[in-house]
Amino acid sequence: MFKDWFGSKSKYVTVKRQKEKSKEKKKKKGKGKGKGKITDELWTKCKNCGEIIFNKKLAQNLKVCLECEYHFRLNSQERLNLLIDEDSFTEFGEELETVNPLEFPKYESKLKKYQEKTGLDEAVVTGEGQIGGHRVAIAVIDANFLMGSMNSVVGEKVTRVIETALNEELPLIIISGGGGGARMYEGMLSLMQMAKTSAALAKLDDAGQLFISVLTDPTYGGISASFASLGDIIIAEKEAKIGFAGPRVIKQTINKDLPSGFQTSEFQLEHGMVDKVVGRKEMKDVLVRILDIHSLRGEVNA
Amino acid sequence: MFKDWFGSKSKYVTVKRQKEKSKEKKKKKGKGKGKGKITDELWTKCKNCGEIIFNKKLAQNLKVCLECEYHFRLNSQERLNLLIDEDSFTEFGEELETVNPLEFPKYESKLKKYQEKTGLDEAVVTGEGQIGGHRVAIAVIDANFLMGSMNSVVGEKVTRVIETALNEELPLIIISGGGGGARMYEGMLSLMQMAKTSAALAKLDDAGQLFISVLTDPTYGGISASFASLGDIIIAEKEAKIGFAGPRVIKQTINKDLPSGFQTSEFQLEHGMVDKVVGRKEMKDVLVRILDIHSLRGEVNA
Amino acid sequence: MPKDHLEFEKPLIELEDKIKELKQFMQEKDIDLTDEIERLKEKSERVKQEVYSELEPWQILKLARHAERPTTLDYINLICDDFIELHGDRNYGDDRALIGGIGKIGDQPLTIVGHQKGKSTKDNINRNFGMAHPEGYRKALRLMKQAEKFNRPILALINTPGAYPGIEAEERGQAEAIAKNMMEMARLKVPIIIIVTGEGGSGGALGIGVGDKIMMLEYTYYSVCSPEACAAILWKDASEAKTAAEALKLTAKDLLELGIVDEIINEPLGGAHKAFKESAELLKEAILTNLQEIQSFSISEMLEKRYDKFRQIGEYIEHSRIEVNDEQQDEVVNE
Amino acid sequence: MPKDHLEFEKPLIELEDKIKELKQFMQEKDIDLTDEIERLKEKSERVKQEVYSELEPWQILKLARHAERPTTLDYINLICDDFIELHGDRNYGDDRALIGGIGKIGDQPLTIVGHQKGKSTKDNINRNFGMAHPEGYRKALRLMKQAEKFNRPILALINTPGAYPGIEAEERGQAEAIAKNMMEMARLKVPIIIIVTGEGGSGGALGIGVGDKIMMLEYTYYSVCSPEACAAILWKDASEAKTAAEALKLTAKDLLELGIVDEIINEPLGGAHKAFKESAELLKEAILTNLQEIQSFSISEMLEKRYDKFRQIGEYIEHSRIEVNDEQQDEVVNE
Ligand SMILES: [Zn+2]
Ligand SMILES: [Zn+2]
Repeated sequence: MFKDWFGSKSKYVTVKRQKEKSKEKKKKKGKGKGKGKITDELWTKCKNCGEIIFNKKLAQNLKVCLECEYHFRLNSQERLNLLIDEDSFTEFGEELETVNPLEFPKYESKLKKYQEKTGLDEAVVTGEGQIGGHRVAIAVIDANFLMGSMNSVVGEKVTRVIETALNEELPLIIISGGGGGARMYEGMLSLMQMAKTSAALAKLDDAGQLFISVLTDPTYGGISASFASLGDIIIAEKEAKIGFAGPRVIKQTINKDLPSGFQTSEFQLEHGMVDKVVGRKEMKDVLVRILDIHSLRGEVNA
Repeated sequence: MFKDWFGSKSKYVTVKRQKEKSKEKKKKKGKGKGKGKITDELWTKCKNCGEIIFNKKLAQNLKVCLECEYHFRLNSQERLNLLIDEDSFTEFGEELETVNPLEFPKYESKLKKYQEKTGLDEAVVTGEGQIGGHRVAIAVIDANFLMGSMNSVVGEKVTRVIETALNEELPLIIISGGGGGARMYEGMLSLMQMAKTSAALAKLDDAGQLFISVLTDPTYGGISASFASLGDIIIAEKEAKIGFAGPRVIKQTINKDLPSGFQTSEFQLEHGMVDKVVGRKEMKDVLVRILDIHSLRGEVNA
Repeated sequence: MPKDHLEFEKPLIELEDKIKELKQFMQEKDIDLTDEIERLKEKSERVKQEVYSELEPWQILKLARHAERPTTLDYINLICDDFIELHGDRNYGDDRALIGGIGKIGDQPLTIVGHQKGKSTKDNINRNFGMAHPEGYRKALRLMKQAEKFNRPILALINTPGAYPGIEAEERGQAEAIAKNMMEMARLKVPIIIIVTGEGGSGGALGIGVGDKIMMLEYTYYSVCSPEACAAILWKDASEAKTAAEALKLTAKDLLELGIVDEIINEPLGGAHKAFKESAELLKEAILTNLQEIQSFSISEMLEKRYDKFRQIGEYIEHSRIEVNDEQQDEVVNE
Repeated sequence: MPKDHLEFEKPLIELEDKIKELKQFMQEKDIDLTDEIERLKEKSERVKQEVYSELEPWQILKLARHAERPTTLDYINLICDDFIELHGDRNYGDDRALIGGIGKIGDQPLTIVGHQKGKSTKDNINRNFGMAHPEGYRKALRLMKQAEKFNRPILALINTPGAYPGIEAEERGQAEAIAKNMMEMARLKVPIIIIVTGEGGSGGALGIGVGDKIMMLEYTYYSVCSPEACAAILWKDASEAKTAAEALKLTAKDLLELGIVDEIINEPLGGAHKAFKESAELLKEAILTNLQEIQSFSISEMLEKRYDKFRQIGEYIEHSRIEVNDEQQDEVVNE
């Protein structure tokens, strides 16, 4: 589905996909639920410093505020643009369609709404591509789709990309950015995707393969409490919000205000949960360096 | 050397051993460095509650204060009496003699003094015996000998008892009670016994064998930072003091008073470092139950 | 009537009270009311059957949360011939909301971990209402890895409203602790039996919830989130919790149908809290039977089955793949 | 003269200052002092050789603690072609006093862990003067186990006065963390090279100190306890630290003789703090040479050698065993 934008040779598309996927249209439709919302087609006001920034300039600056370095959220396509070498991406798993297994009220309409809004089928995009010349299997959770929550299809796609990494001996990179945790509409089927993906990662680990988990804003709940926390190396993008329980729930439970800086990338670094906090502009470089070192095997014992 | 007291068939004695080893004599000579010192041959004043207790009664009560349950320290022989089935103990390692490898000033005289005072050659007694009918390899650190500090011989004897456990497939029990850490007089040779014993325990662990570490008052420094902390199951005797750095050093460093209950068995339980705090009277029973469960292998997978 | 009885238990309690009353009356006044009493007993039995055969999800949820329900330690003490609780994560602390230890049923050694709720308000505060912190999950993992070392099967008893959502839990990595446990439990080389004995609260439950067999007691639930939270988020109205409980498909029966749960363990009529011993017997039987079944496989078969069990969970439509060729977009090949 | 110079460095510094002075004078006044300068240079060289060839343990200890000595990160940056610092123990926190990460020397990937001291007072407070908490040792273990997963050799750079003796360190299990590391390092299936680059402070050093080769830079120490503490305890007089330093046999030379250390890495004349690059070169060479040697063994040989290395440490007299027969006490058999 990113074929046009990336010019890559995506081999599989589903039959049913007939939706409009214009990038421009999406931006217009974007409700701007996240912070730093796009207020105008041409200009964006920074949620952090209030600066009004020309959209083109913001995009050129990788959606990092030119004034205060605030990191606006990226969607999955922008994220792939940022990280994957040009013309090297092939998408997987487009053949999976979300259903309403519990016949949960209003689920279908929600799905439809988000599919139209984002141009995505589901909250994750998976595929393979190259990063600095290193072939990798990659998944990107898109927070714009139902808060990037995990359901049957998201779990299945993530599991399949893990299996691809395993079978083709590729390093695995998962970019998490899901604030929705396990998706309620699919009940326990969603919850169990946490176990399913974690079990698949156990196999990858047993095989001695590399998994880099990249946490972007926001990473919570069922995403953070499964694959996102299981990277050999865990990188958090600057200023992202990362945690298990959402701040509102915690506030309600403890009946106190939360400390400033709570659940930020920097907080997670201080508390030993992530290996590194990396600004968006350095992200690709850091990944390439990690992949470089892991591609070396040096002398092994005789 | 406990031959007489236990009536067991100790097979090896060294040639040189000619010292007096009267139990009575030792008690008289005891300087009572520890808490709850013996003030008189017949009576003991409890350090904790001040109660004056008839020594015979105190001994009958396993050296637990009849008034306040304060646990007086046991020496290695008393500890073995408490835990090992009658007539089942055989001592190991008597053939090792401590030397003064660094020619450290006054070391020989110190050694001699403690050998005379305790009737022991060194700060550990090792051997094999039965606990509730289960054959075990066992080591007991004796805090009365140079504060139960670890030197070449202690490290070697502990390593050998680990190797016996490994070779004869016996559960291993080490009763730690050493406040002296690694013994300064043997410098780095002492420190490295931490690594040596830990490495031996890695082998025992790889072999899937059980190691129960029992911590008694006091367990500090090089003892606590090696084998004492490496038990599959770690039992602390009630009210023992257990830690890495001694309270005086910590006080000096942080320049503050230490909280009450700091570094007690109960503190270690609360902080997740020990599996169980057990009173002296229940100690043997708990060990037997653990050994029982571990002796069962139940059905294994086909 | 004690406060702890649930709404739908009322008619039963009333009948039972009346029976008692008549019995006393008969004794005191020396009047023969045997027939009357017998009739009432039959009625009571009938009503019970009726009430408990058609419980709604919301009612089951209430039973699952019942304050008098047997706790993990209650079951352990009733099931095991010996049990030694072991403490601590060897890192930070000992979590009293998630306990563990080693024990035996007959000659079968077991490592048991489970959420522990309190019996009283004070006890519940001590147990944090069965909501574990990261150190609880890490203690469980430590004990389970030890079980693997000694080739000892693992029993995990789930009964938690969820993992604790607090500042300290976040600071010490609640997400990491739960994730790690799932990954490790997926590959532990010993049989693992999971039983939901009360509340199966989301990730907090799943943190000790990966194994060879997942069973649920009859009146328990296992859910992606609490119906109250679900209602508040989706219906913007917490009073819609009943509707949410319905929609979430969280009962043992629903989850058996969805293929997530392997077996339902019956409870005595009226619920486990009415008959501790009988419940424990049923639990014990289920444990031993399933353990025997799991042990009939080799370790690699067991692990494969465990993996497959979780691997197949999820419902979706898989469209046939269409190969798109850049030059000939029309050439369509079904795989 | 900067404050950071040591007592025995004084004559050298004075000579060097004089040479500088003369040079400047020569330039300014246009007088030829070449011979004079040359003579002084020779003398300086001679004095240096003399001073540094007969340093006492106490002086070596001072050099090992020198504030300007290269830190772990200094060495890493000079040695590695790339290095990425990785943080956190995945449990509690990130210890800045014990750092770690992955890097490469040429095409040789490495996992590196090491104590990190500060460069200034502020930096030193941030680094806790290189005294690690349990989370530091646990981070190191996490990274080392990862190294094992990826078959990457490990380099541990020791430079610590000791593990931090504080309330929180005790609460989080300082003893457990150090003990665990030793046990795990003894069996990690990748080459481990240990180098003491400054202070080798007791258990705090040993917590990352088990490996295939233990090397020490020339002007470093490794000791069961600080000479100051030793003097205070044994001589009841901290000013006897010099005597203690002598008695403890803590220098590289002593420890090589005792069979605890495998190799001494020379430092540039005057000490590592006088020539960072040169020191790093010497370190790098030692690392690569030793790595090559270790890698010439199979993994099982390597592990056996590593075990034997520690197994044989310790000095004592072993008497021949005498079998005592209860009936015939006189019958003595030498084994
Ligand atoms: Zn801004
Ligand atoms: Zn008393």
